[in-house]
Amino acid sequence: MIEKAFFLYFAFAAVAVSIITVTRRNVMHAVLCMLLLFFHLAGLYLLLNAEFLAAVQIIIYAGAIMVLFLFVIMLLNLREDVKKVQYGRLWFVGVIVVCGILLAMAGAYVFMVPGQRSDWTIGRIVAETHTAAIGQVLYTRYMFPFEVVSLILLVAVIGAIVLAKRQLK
Amino acid sequence: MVPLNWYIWLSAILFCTGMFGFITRRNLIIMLLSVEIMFNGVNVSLAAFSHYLQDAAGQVLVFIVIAVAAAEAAIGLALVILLFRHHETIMIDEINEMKG
Amino acid sequence: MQYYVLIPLLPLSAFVLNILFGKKITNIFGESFKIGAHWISLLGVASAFVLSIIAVKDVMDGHVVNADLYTWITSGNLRVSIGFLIDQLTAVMLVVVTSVSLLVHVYSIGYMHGDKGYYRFFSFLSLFTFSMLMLVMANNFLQLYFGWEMVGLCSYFLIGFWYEKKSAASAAKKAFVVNRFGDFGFSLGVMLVFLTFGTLHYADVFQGLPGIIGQKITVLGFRTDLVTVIALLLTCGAIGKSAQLPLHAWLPDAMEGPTPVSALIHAATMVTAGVFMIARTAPIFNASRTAMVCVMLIGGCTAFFAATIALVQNDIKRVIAYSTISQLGYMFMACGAGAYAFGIFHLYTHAFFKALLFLCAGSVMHAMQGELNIQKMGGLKKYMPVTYWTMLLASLSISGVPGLSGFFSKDEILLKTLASGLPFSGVVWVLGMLTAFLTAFYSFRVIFLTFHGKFRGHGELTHHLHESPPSMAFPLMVLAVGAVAAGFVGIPHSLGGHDAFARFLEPVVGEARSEGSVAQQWVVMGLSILASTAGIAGAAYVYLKKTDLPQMVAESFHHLHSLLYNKYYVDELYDLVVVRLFYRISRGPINRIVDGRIIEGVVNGVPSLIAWSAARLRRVQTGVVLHYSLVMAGGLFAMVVYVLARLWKVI
Amino acid sequence: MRFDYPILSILIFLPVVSGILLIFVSRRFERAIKWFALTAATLTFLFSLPLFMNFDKGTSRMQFIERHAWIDDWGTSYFLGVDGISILMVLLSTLTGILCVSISWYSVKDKVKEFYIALLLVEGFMIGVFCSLDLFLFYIFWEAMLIPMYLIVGVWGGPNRIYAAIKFFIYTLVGSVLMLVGLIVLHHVADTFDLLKLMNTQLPYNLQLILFWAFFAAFAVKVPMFPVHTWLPDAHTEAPTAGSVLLAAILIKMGAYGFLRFSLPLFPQASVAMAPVMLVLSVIAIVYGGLICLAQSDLKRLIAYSSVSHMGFVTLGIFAMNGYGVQGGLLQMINHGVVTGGLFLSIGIVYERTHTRQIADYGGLASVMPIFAAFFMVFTLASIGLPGTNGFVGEFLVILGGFSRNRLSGVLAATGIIIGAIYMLWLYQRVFFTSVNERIAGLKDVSLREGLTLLPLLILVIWIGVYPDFFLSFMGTSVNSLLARLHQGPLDQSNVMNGVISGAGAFVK
Repeated sequence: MIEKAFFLYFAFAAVAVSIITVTRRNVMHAVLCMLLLFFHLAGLYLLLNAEFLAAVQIIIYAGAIMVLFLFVIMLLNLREDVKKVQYGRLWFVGVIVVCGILLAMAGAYVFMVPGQRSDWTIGRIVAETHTAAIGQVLYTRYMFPFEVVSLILLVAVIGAIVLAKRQLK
Repeated sequence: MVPLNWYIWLSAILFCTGMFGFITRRNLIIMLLSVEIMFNGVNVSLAAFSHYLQDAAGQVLVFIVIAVAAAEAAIGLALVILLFRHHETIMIDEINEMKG
Repeated sequence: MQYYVLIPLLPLSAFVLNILFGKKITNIFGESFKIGAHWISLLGVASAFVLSIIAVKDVMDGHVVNADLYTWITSGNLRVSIGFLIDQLTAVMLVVVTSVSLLVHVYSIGYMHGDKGYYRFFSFLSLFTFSMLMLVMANNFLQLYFGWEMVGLCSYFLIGFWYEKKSAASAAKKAFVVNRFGDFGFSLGVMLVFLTFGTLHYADVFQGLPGIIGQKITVLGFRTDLVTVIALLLTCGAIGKSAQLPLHAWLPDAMEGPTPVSALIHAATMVTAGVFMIARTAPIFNASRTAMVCVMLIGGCTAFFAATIALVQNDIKRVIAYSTISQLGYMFMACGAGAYAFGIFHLYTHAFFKALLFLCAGSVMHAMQGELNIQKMGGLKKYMPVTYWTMLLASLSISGVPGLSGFFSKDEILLKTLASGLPFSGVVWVLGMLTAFLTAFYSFRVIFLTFHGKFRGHGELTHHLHESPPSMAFPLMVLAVGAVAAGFVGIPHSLGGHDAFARFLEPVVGEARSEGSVAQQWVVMGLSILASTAGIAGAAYVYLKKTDLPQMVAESFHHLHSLLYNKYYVDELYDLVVVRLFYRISRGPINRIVDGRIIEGVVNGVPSLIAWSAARLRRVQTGVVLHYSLVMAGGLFAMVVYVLARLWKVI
Repeated sequence: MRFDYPILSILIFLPVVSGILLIFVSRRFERAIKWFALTAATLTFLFSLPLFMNFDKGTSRMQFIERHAWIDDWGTSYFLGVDGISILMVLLSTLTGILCVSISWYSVKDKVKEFYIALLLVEGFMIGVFCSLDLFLFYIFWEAMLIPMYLIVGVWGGPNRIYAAIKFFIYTLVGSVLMLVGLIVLHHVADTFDLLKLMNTQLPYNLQLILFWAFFAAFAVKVPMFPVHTWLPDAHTEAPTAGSVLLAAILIKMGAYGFLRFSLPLFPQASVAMAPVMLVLSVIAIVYGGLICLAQSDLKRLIAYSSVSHMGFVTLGIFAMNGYGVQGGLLQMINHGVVTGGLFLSIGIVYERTHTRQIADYGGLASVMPIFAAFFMVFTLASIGLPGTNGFVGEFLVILGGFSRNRLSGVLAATGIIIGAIYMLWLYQRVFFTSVNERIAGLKDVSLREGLTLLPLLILVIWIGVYPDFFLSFMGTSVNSLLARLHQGPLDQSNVMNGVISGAGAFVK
């Protein structure tokens, strides 16, 4: 029961915060709301017994990505843009499409059949510790995607520097 | 015990919120934020499935998604800076150099 | 190798030598020293003439030659060779061609003197002689066709000899093209002959002929007699070459060429090729009554038609040209009536007096500085006696005055036509009689207007009037002898002769359909003498006594006169119906619409359609990210719905 | 007949390799480049002579065969050979090569090196087309030849050359692509590209129909047959002289050759069934091409349209499907190459002096350039099919073939002779006769080089006209075996329309 209460709190807060995020005129406000969203999601991960993910969520999303956003926003002078109309001319079409997708997803849940359970029971995770459990899977079965991700990050690092650098000699 | 459905509904709503922002907002940074929201919506469902199906793979995927999101944010923001330098704006529909 | 191979070969080598080296020869020896290009041609033609005489002698001794030289075309069953057939018919033609050609060569030495195309003229004359000899010596249809077209080509070259003159160039083209219309039928006829008989050699064709009489063929949906179709197709070619109705229009225009050419090609030899061909293929025509009647009718109508036009023309050469058409009509009449031998007889006598008429006209032109209008001549008798007397003889001969060669041949034609018993033979005979009268009239109209009375031309010209040089006068005299005496080889029985000419040709062309009764013979002879004397007397009365009468008649019968003067407006009709129509169709519907609009429209339309739709399609690429994202979301929606729909079906 | 050296490969690759070698020569040595190209072309011609001498006329089998493994997995090999159908075309190609080099001696002034490279490449590839007995190899040569030809028209052509070149390229490419599809289908069914093996494969009738039309697309465009002819006037008009000559003499023959070499033997029943359609198209081409000539004011354009008419005779002969027709068609291919090649060479000679192709700018040329006028006259006469010239023999046989196949087609084709005489003589009159147009007064007559360029063609005109048996004897046996193959299958001529419909239906499927 208490779990449900926590879930409901986190869930409604996350939804509210995300709606606030996408509707802010001021980008700075949006980013700060986004931070809140991340914390609430981290809470949800805790509810799901994924404490390592919760930590990663806070460290990487809140700590790294949002900071990157903040830096960029401060780097730019957005005063003019803030005064402009914030929504595209076809915003109502967007709303319709989004509602449609939501409905479609709702329809999809009708047919949802959970798959077979695997062998990573809570007990086993607790026994091996959560981090070790993820590590075991990540570095064995998902070795190749892991390597690919590392490459993507490398590309992103270099790409970001190349793009944002003022002049290339 | 929280039912799996609740997580999935949450995931769907978050995803759609992000998509709404992505489609309707003109501000490029907000659009990037919206994309992050969509990522997170997906992450929620991945984590939930992982928990309910007792499979660590779901969490590994979340992990990978976070890494990709980071890369995306880095490149996206670099592009924002570049665009702003050229056009003095990040209102995306004012920039239509790719018009055919 | 037999000597007869040399007969065409010598003129050919003369042509080759002349065309390649003629200019150099002329340049080396110069104009003053008269060893010009003509000696080569003259030598070639003269030796051909001598060899022809030998050939005639051989034929008379009964040596008919039919030999192949080499195989020309082989394809499947088709085997065509270049070969020679020298029989009685060919022998006659050989003599006519080589002798007239030789005399015209001699004449041209004086006539063409000083022309810058001197060597060219002689080389073409030689080429013509070669081609004509190939035509008459052919032993198969295709070689005949070869000669047929080659003489047409030479005619083209020689009509257009003074090509700087636009009229000459046009006349040359007209002659060739009109002939092509005839050749169209002729070539189809040759093909039909091959497909019917499987061979093109005369001998084999005639041998196979009895087997196909009565066979039918479908032409444009009609079932008709096969032999008739073949004969009529061959007639097409003959009509074109011999300038019969309705393809006669080219011959008067052909007078743009130098006069010796008119004499040789457009009077004596080439135009008679049609008659020769009909005589050569006589067995085919004999097998088809319809074709014979057609030929006879065409001949009769043409003879009369051309004679009426000749009455009012003022151009001396054109009068003679129409007279040629008219006389060719007689020959057609004879062939149509089945009296091939007499057609050829008339061809043979006509060659002499018509060549003579033309050469005399050339002589007159020479003196008149190129003036052709007989209204501006007159009284030339005293200036050029040789020309006058020879031309008078020729005119008497053509008018059919008894004792001269024209009389014998024409009289026989009229008789045989009447006696043939074919349908319409009576009508044709009447036309022939009328034509005889008209012929005498217009021939003497020319004589009287040109040589009698007072000189009506430009005063200065009188100083230039003189008799032609010996090289021109000599051929005139030789031909005059021919015009008088050539007919003696064919004096009919009724006048105590033996009809030797027809007997000679009998092995080739057969006998005439009917000799005609004795009464018919005398009636026809009397009437034709009457017609010719009436014509001459009429002309004398009108043009010597009452010189203002022609003017009056022309005015009172204004419409008729202008109709005749404008040659029944045939040229204008052809211009309107054929020439204009061709160009109209070509320029308008075909060039502009079908090719320009429809085909090019499709060809250029496809790319421009693509370009057009691309221009429309590119607008989709707005460059606005929001639109793209919207489309992406829409796509996602569609995909989800699709998956759901599939799931729905499964469950 | 086999040689101990690969003569066909030498013929193909001598020009090609020479062209490639020229790339490494500095463009400063213009004279050397020209002489090199002339030598290469002459050598090729000389090498083709032994082919001529040693050809065995008594057999219809392929001769001088060369076969080497190439791409075994695809069932394709490097397979060359000639028979009576192709040998004369090979010879004509080698001869034309020399003439093209010679005629461009002074008229091509810029990018000389590149021009001769392109010329030599075209020559080699063309010979390759005529020698290939492997469909894949054939297709490669067929397409490869297009590229240098495109460049010749597009780079050295007249003012509107880009349009003409692109039109030419796209037209032929569209046709070729359909043929490629046909090739792939054929390979899929028979599992080989080897022509001789394919000839022994009996294909189902409906498939034959589809393939026939696919190949037809490529060949008809090249010929060019009636509705797809409009690239020809543009390409001919804009191409430089050598380009026009190559187009007229060789390139458009490849279409007709393709019909004979591939369509007829590989799809015999379909060819027989479709022959009436082809006959109709041919007759239309003859009459239509002739009539449209009357409306032309441009010398080269007129000759180009006359090519449409003359090639109509060729296809008429081929699809008459009897000995006279096919032999006549083949001979007419040679004739048209010689005559139209000669006409284009002549026009090139005079264009070099006047730089105008408008007929109205000429007049009285016979007084100014008499020797040239004589040359042109002979080609004109050959073009209108005067007996004694080569044009007559070909046209006569074709019309005879058409006439014996279907009387009406023969009659209509014969009208082409009348029309031909009208437009050619009218052209000759306007250009050479009447008084001298001041624009052309004082032009020099043909030089020795130009005379020597025209002379071989002149000799051929007379030679074929007077003694065509020499050339006909090359083809006889091959043509007979082709026809025997064609008529062995069940003839079902009544069902033509059904054939068309089912063929179209099969396309849709």
